[in-house]
Amino acid sequence: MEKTRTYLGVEIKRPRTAFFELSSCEGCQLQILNKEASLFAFLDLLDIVNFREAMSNGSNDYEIAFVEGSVTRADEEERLLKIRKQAKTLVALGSCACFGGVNQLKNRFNDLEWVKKEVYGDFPIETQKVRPLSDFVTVDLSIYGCPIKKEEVEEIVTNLVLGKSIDHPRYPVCMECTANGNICLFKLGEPCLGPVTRAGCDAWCPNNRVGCWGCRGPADEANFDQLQEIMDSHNIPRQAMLDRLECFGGFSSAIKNMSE
Amino acid sequence: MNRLDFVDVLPTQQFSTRKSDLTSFEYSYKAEITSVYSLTETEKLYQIRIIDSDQRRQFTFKPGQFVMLELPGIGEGPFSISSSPTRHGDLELCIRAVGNLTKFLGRVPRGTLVGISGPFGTSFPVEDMENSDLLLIAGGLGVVPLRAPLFSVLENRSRYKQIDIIYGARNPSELLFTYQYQMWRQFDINLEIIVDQPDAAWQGPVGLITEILGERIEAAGNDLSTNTYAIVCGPPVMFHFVCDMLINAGLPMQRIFVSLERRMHCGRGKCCRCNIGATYTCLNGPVFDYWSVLNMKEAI
Amino acid sequence: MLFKVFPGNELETLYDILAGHHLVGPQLRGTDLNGQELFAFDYIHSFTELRLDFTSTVHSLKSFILPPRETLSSFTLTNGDWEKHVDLGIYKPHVFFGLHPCDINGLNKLDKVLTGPVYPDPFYTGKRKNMFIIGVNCSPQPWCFCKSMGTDTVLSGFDMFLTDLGDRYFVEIQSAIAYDILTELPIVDPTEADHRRFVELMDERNSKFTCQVDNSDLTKILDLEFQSPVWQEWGKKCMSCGSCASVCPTCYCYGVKEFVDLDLTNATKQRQLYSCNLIDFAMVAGGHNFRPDSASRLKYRYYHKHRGFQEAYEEALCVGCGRCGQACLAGITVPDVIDSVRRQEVPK
Amino acid sequence: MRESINCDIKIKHLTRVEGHGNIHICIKNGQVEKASWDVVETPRFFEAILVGKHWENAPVLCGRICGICSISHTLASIRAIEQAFGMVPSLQTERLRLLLKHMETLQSHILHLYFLVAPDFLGADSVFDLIEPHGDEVQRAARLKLLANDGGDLIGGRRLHPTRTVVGGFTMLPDRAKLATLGQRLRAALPDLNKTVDLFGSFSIPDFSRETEFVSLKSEGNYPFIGGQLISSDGVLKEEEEYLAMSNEYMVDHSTSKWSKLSRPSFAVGALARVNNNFSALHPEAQGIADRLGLQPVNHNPFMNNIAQLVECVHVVQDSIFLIDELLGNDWQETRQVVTPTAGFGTGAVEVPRGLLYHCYQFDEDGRITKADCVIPTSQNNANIHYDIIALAQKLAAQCKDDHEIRLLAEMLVRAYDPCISCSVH
Ligand SMILES: Cc1cc2nc3c(=O)[nH]c(=O)nc-3n(C[C@H](O)[C@H](O)[C@H](O)COP(=O)(O)OP(=O)(O)OC[C@H]3O[C@@H](n4cnc5c(N)ncnc54)[C@H](O)[C@@H]3O)c2cc1C
Ligand code: SF4
Ligand code: SF4
Ligand code: SF4
Repeated sequence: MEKTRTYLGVEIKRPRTAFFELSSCEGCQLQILNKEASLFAFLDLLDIVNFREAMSNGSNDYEIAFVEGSVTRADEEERLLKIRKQAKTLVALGSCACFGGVNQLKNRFNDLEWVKKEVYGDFPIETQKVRPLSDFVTVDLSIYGCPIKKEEVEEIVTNLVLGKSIDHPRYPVCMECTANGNICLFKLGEPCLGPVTRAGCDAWCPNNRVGCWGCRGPADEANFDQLQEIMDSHNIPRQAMLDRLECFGGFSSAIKNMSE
Repeated sequence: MNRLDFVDVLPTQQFSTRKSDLTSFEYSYKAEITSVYSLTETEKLYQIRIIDSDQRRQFTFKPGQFVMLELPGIGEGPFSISSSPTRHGDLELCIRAVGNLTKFLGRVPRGTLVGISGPFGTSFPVEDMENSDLLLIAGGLGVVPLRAPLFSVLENRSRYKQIDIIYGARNPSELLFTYQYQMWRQFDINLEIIVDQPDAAWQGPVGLITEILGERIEAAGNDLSTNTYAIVCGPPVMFHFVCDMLINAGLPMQRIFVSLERRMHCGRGKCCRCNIGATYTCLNGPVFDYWSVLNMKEAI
Repeated sequence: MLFKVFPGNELETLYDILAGHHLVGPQLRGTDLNGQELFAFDYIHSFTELRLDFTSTVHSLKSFILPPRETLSSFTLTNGDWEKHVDLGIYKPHVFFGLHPCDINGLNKLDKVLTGPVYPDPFYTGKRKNMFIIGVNCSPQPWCFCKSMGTDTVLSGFDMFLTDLGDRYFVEIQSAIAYDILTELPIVDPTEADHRRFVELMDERNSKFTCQVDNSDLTKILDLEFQSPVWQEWGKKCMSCGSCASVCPTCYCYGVKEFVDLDLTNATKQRQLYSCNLIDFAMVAGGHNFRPDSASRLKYRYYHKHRGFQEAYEEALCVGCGRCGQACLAGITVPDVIDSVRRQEVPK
Repeated sequence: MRESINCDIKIKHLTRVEGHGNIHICIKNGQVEKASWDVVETPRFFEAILVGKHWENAPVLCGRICGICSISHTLASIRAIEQAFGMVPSLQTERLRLLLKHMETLQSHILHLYFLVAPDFLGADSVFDLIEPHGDEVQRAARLKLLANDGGDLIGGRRLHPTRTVVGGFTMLPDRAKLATLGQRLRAALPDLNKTVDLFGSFSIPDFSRETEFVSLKSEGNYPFIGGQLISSDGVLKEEEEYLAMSNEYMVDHSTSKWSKLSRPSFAVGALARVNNNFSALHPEAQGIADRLGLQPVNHNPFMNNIAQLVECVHVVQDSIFLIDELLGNDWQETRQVVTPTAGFGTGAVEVPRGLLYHCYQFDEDGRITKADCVIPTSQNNANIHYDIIALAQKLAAQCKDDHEIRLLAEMLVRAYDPCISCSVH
């Protein structure tokens, strides 16, 4: 039975929604099932017709597709194209889908054969360079984060259902971190990518006294030259900074520019 | 032990329109969208009526002022009042769907309740302009804030001398208020419309506003130094060209009025988003004379 | 103003009298890499937590009076109609125990904009009216340039102000409530020796200011140097992160966000403090950005604080606490910037 | 009843499990022609990714092996590093880590039992379909899960991919008042757990068993979760760093996940293995529940893994209450030790919700990883699942069950193992 709801006189439909996963830890889908206190209200907004991790007999008639994970094999590429064909709105869910995620760290080895051998020996295994969804299809909406933040997903989904525009913060994590009254981790001798990473996580890591690892990718105007200077002046090894920048894939083009 | 007494700043009064009153900050009039007309693909004209009759009677505004319109949970934004100041509390807003709030507004049906606060800002000094020639110059959506002073002037047509409206749009389909041109002309107004990208049916002039303005200035003997006022509304790029021409023709800067646009979150001189220096577009503007504009960095 | 003196060990009595209220004061938060203590204003639960000898807090006390996020109104929606509710979010007076002159001056400056005369902000005013402020004298830090801004002393905006004379406190009393509370302490009139000790201490403090800003003719210079290339240099450093505005006691810009609850029957409107350094600060509908590059935004921050505000209120919107410079990872400090604009040279 | 059955069941991307796996059962004239469990998940090559990375990257990266048991991966990674660098965590750190782990175990088991398993017993496709007819149960599951997740947030900073747990200790300690509240909430959750026991007690667990070797950590008085010796029900005993001799991974051609064997062609890890091997170390309450639900060591019915998880839920809640009391009984100590990297290797063996997990890293003198190995419980179980499927198919073929029932039971069997496939193909 479909309830029809309205908001300010505008009819609000429950969009038929599917969740899919490519190569990932499936943590972002798990986050969807978290925040139990509001889970039922959340589920009420969407008509979930396909969610393999949680349900059998999924349907392939959906309007919104949330796709978690990155593409690492030809069959995933095919699946993704199929999903794109069906979905009106394709949402990249989490950093793997948006940037390749931790998976793309294997791309840093030029020799894919070595990578295979290191893990599987001589056993034949199929894999390709890890790439984000946007390398293959048009992504209508990105939800950043490793993991995604349920609060943010709730807001985005509500806006999606209402037809409100979805604007990610353009500014870096520092803004949220300082707003939370944290003491900057650089003062405590820890590296942090807050100055260049897109906000929206409410400074999740710095709030816990852990420097940002940049899981949400770059802010709209990320000043990498200055970041490098800040790291240098705090005696943080270049490699430690690069480790963080390359961790989730969001900064791959920035790293390319930096090493040039 | 409680040594300190609690001071409540909002005692009992629920509503007030006095500018300096603390209660006026977050309070708004509830108003109903009584009709919606589509003017073009992206612009709609909304008639809005303040529900409470006392509030409606009290609501007065001056031409050029704006209101903050709020859709609960969706957004709030500044919109110029585009109707006659003599029609209390029955407002017309012409709104282009560009973003979150305005696109949602494009979907709401007649009868929807909205929040209105204001009026805010400075106005065009139409009384000062009496006994003079008027040049009303609008580009694109700029015709919207121009309509309120135009109504005021039309209602007192005899007090003004020659009135010219020069209105430019990108293409004929973007022209607003086409149904009113006839009526304006009946008031002995020179209405010149120019488009940049004509369609097959277009018969009028083609080009930029400045071309028509050039002709008009020429007709005035290249001298606007006496007895002319200009009101200029449009996108920031337009201001430079138009105002420079007017100044070159001798029109004193303090007789050129423009309406500026900025992002606004409060309309009350608090959020700082509309600031130019410490000048608030919402309090000290949106209507400025051109001298003030030149004195503000990055104003246009 | 009334001056009194009370014995140093009676401070705790003063604390005890006020402890029944929400009490905010300087607290130790940690130490930085160089072993320097870092302080924050926070709720105090016991007298020992209160560190009146603090250097300066990393963040200003803004979060208590102009919180980074604040709900302005909420809505309940039913069948096409809606009801708007406004809750100013103050329930109890707060005691602020241990504000430095710059902190109090910062509030006084905010008052100019936020408490009137046009559209006073009731959220701010409500909290402001319910503050009981105990000021305390400070010892200048290397980054403090309040003396240049004329905010090293404070004349109003507090209830009482303490100066530690060694074994006793010299107290300036500015409100009847403060006087009333102090009568529970063994207060006495200051003696001639107390006066001299006070003046000595003030001289000593004055001599400790090392950081300065030349403000003379600054409004004009800022205007004249609007196109100066130094701004580009600073712009290259700035990360557009907004930390400077976050920690600043006088920055008050904000943005508004509207939220709809998951059940679509409740909505809220929230303000979030913003910063003019953030990339989309001056973006308007249609995507036009009046200040698209970091240089123009950084310049705007100075322009607003040291020219625009000066023009409007005959004082700068800056108390010289140096917090923004301390918070800025790029090392952009007010004295350096202003100096560079004067000298047309950016320090390396 | 039919005389002899024919069927060809192919289940692609089995639902309500983590990751991607296929079941194939082909029966001709009552004879099982083929029965298999194939893991088709795409590998992500974590072991290669780690090579060349500085030690501090390992816990951050390895947590991302699995979203459900990210806390365990992080802890295993931390333990491997600490073992390599010769660090001994303080008692306080150990307690906090164990408490954090308990929160994950509780959340994972509850998620599995209610969201993934219960729909089968209640005849539904998903937990979403249970919301209306079984509102109480779903709400109860949500309550328990919320409690566990809140605990994870409080101690780890984040319920998945925790932030505060680092090599040497914690970056931040939980607020003491909140920790006390967590303790109260855990006590208050006991009735919900009892009702869960009632619910699962009312299900009829399929009658199937196949003699199996069970591998787990060895108890030293306490029910083991983090580090220690390795033991099997067939009598094998190894040290933590001899894990390779316990896991014996190898590749098979129909699976991207590795397989394992020990004394027999396959073995099992997980809740059932732990309960079987360390029954006496369970909290008495948990032992009582096990008795009530008919779980006695050594039990060889893989479907009883669900029950073993439930028994563990009771154990971890009881133990968490105890740990919180211990933590609150002492003042906070130093939170974090300084890390001094040295060349060498270290192993971290951790009992995670789905079984025994090993991380092992080799470091150079700068603390850079030169070789990494992660052995995941599900890959140790895969072979066992496979042989169980064969045995189950044979049994059902002999009983002439219909397609639908074979399909359902095969699915339920795999689900009972709670496989974490993306984890196993990391
Ligand atoms: C005095 C005054 C009078 C006005 N009068 C009228 C009028 O009569 N009619 C009229 O149609 N308009 C008028 N405007 C403009 C109108 O106020 C805006 O178009 C309207 O507020 C846009 O709101 P929105 O929510 O629809 O757009 P938004 O959603 O705010 O989007 C507008 C643009 O802003 C940008 N943007 C949005 N969100 C973000 C974000 N989070 N970060 C960065 N950038 C973002 C985008 O580029 C987008 O294109 C007036 C403005 C002023 C100041
Ligand atoms: S801790 Fe990180 S995010 Fe926070 S202010 Fe410092 S650099 Fe920015
Ligand atoms: S602080 Fe950085 S790494 Fe942490 S959640 Fe936010 S963006 Fe991701
Ligand atoms: S001046 Fe410094 S603190 Fe301010 S926005 Fe720029 S980099 Fe950030």
